[in-house]
Amino acid sequence: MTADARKQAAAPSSLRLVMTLAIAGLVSGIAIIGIYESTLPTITANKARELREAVFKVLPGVSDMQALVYREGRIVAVPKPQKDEPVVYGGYDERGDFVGYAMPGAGPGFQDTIALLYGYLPSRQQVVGMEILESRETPGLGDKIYKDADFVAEFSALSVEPEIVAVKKGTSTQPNHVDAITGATISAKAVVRIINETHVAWAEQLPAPGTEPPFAGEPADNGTGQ
Amino acid sequence: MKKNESYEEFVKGIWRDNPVFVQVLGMCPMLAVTNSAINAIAMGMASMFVLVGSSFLVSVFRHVIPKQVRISCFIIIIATFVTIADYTLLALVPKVHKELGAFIPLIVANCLILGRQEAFASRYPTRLAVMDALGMAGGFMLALFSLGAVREILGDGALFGFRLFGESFEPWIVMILPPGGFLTLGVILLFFNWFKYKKDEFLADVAEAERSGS
Amino acid sequence: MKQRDPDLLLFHAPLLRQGMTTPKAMRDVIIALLPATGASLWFFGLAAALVIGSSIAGAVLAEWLFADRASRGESLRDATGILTGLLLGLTLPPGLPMWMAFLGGFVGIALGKVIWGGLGHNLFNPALLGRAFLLATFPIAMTTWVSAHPEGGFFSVYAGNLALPFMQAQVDGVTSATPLGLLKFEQEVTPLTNLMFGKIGGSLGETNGVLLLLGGIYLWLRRDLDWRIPVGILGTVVIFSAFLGLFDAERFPTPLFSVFSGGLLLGAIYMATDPVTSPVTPRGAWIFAIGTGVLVMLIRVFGGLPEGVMYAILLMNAATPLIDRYTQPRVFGHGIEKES
Amino acid sequence: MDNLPWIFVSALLVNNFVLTYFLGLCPFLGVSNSLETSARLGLATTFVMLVTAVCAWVLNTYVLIHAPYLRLICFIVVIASTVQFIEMLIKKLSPALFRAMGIFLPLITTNCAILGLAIFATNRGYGFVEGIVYALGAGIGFTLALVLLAGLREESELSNIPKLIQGTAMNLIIAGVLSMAFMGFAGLFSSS
Repeated sequence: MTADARKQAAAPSSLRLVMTLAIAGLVSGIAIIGIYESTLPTITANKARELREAVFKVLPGVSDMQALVYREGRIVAVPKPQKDEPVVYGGYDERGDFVGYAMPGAGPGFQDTIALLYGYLPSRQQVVGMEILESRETPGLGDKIYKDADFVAEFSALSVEPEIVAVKKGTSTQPNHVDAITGATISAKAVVRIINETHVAWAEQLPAPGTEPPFAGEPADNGTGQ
Repeated sequence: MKKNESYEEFVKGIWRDNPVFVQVLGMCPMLAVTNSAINAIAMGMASMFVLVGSSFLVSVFRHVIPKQVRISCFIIIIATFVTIADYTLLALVPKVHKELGAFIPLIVANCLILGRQEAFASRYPTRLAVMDALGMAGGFMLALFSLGAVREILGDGALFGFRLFGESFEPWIVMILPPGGFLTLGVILLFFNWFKYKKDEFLADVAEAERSGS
Repeated sequence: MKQRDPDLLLFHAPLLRQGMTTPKAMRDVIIALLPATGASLWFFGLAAALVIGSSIAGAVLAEWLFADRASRGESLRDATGILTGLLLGLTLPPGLPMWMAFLGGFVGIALGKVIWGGLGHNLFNPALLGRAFLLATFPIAMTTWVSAHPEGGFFSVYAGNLALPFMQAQVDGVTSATPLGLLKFEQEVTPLTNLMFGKIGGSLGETNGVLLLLGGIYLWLRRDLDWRIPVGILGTVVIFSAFLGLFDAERFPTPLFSVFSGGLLLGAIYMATDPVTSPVTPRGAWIFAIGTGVLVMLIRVFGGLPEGVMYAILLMNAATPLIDRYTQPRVFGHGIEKES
Repeated sequence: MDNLPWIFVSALLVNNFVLTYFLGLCPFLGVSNSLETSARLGLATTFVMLVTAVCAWVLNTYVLIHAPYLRLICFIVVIASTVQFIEMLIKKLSPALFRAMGIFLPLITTNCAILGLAIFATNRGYGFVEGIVYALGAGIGFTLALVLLAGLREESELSNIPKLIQGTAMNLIIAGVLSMAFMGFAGLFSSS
């Protein structure tokens, strides 16, 4: 209560209190907007570069990409997808011909959500590359889903019809079989499940092979063009 | 005398009043990001930037800010610095930012930072406030680093990514997992207690000897 | 720290069950475990002796190092350190490097017992704490199961056993998954007779269910054991499995498979019954047992790991103070008691 | 993309806020000396988490989509004022509840678990229902960890723990063991 008494003694007007807060808020707002604006180009460029690198990694032979979304019953190229809108990336070769899709997927893993990107060739119904974007799987075990080159290589020519199956290491016989990781079966199966689920989710929406949207001619939303 | 005073403010945070080992503050970022030495240092730097920056501002404006709204003002100041740190790290070192993830915004909720504003920066001249903030942040960094180093050395057989023991070292994976954070800090605190206990014992012995001597 | 603790028994729960903390009870448990230990030697040869010996050595060394001068040696006489080491050893895979087994015993006693003030005060079962630490620390070595009957007879050891301290274990040529792992990851069911008599991959002590049961009966006859806990755990597991079997007999394990696979018998009879870390009242013991059984099945069937006995018991150890509180009607918990 | 049961179990057990994300450690280490207090603080926190999840969703959907850089400041201001508001509301509506819960509310403002919840839910792009389920799981998980620790601490106070270890060091080691035991839940319901 002594603190109250002291406050009473100095009691500044409520106008002054509001003014102080308002000025603090204003200055803080200006500072935040300043730093946001000045770092935004670098951040978006970084993100776009990371995305491009990932897409090029999972889709061999691709030199350009654009974002594709499903709107009004068909897949269209958009410069900037809306927030929360499901998106895939179309990969195009040097002549601007369509090569395949890079499809992002996510789902629960052993420890936490696993987010990944995989390359898909609709003409061959094959997965041709896979990259883990985010995971908190156990170091030394579950993290082999991206640290074990052999496991990642399993996804370089993999049929998705019928769905991918993870089998015990060394027993894969079919084109849709993946050798699971010894000791980290759950993580390996999670990767497979995420790809299967993503594939099923998009299967109906992707256009027939050969009718993919052409490359729009300008770089997709990669931040460099602002 | 003046010089000693600010030196004193600096040193107390590093050792005697170490925010983590002695005052047990700021535990959340402490444990969450110390699975490697580099993450620990990055978190320490970000916290130091926020703490020193806000201490400076709070101290400069300590006569201007009315008591009634001081906490709100402190929080606005701290949150601003944290946002600046967040975006700067994201722009300059995206890899580190990804590792630290959501724990950079959580610096705001680090009780150490708000605590220093309330207990020190809002009452003392700017020079002392900055020295105090530097000392506290240095102590925090020291704690983060020692925890991060121990966890990375045992958990990964490396320090700052350099392998220390050769390829066939068997890493203690638990150390970079959450339980390892709790256990390592628990054991470090244990050593601190033991050290204090021994020191007290030693001082008591010395006092005893002096008394019997005189 | 300086005073001995003669008042050890004056204020702690084990008081209610007399005889449980004496060397006699410890020796009984060790005797009860001898057949199973013998079986592990039979199946895995010298390797079993090396692993169990190392974990006992680690446990005893920790006891010795951290005991204060006055009570040093006491714990060796009452054999608790040896028992912890033996129990831990029986839960380890046969091909584990000796240094890891040693570390497990050491950590189990240091973190599981010494820091709580020694015998009768630990909050968690020290052997299981040591194992949980090892499993979190060396997940690969701790889940690499070598086949029983090493090629070269009794005196051959696995390459992994002899790994230098802090160095990786060499991987042995022939590995075999545990029955639970086979069921979970390959949908392969192991025949029951193999489960009961030990022709399976698994930890040293869990391969021969029948001998573990015999030891349990011996302990029960000697009144060293609260029968409610093993009966409650096994009963819950049987009912849970039978219930799941109603839905999908193919996918879920049968009740007998559940009982004889993994470390359930070892855990239910020898670890969950540790009087210090389980509830004191009969009703508390039932709650504890049912909780453990449910957690075991939850982790085995719905979790990411094939086996969950160790985690189930540790979690129920953590809940034991709460159970104790709410099962002592006079002190606390009106109304809440009906929940059980 | 994440299913609701998994979100709940994940926040409750597999990725328990206290034991794997180290959020809310101040109350976890500070208040957990009594079972009763812990349970109440846990419930109060759960309640505030639910309200925060709703607020975070509203902010994310209507405000921050235009000004993402204001996220942190908005969250903090909203959490602090919500807690104040709830405090006043409870005081008016139910003095009994206020006596039971009220003193903990100011404590919750500085609990990083609340801010963490808002940030994590945003980062994961949770919608309204997902956010609520996440908050419920996180809150109950926080309460569970708090109550377990409180029980163990009360138990250990009855024994003669060496002086060296008493206090924070011991609490951290108990928390470490709990965290290790919770590792058993990894992968729970993730494959269903």
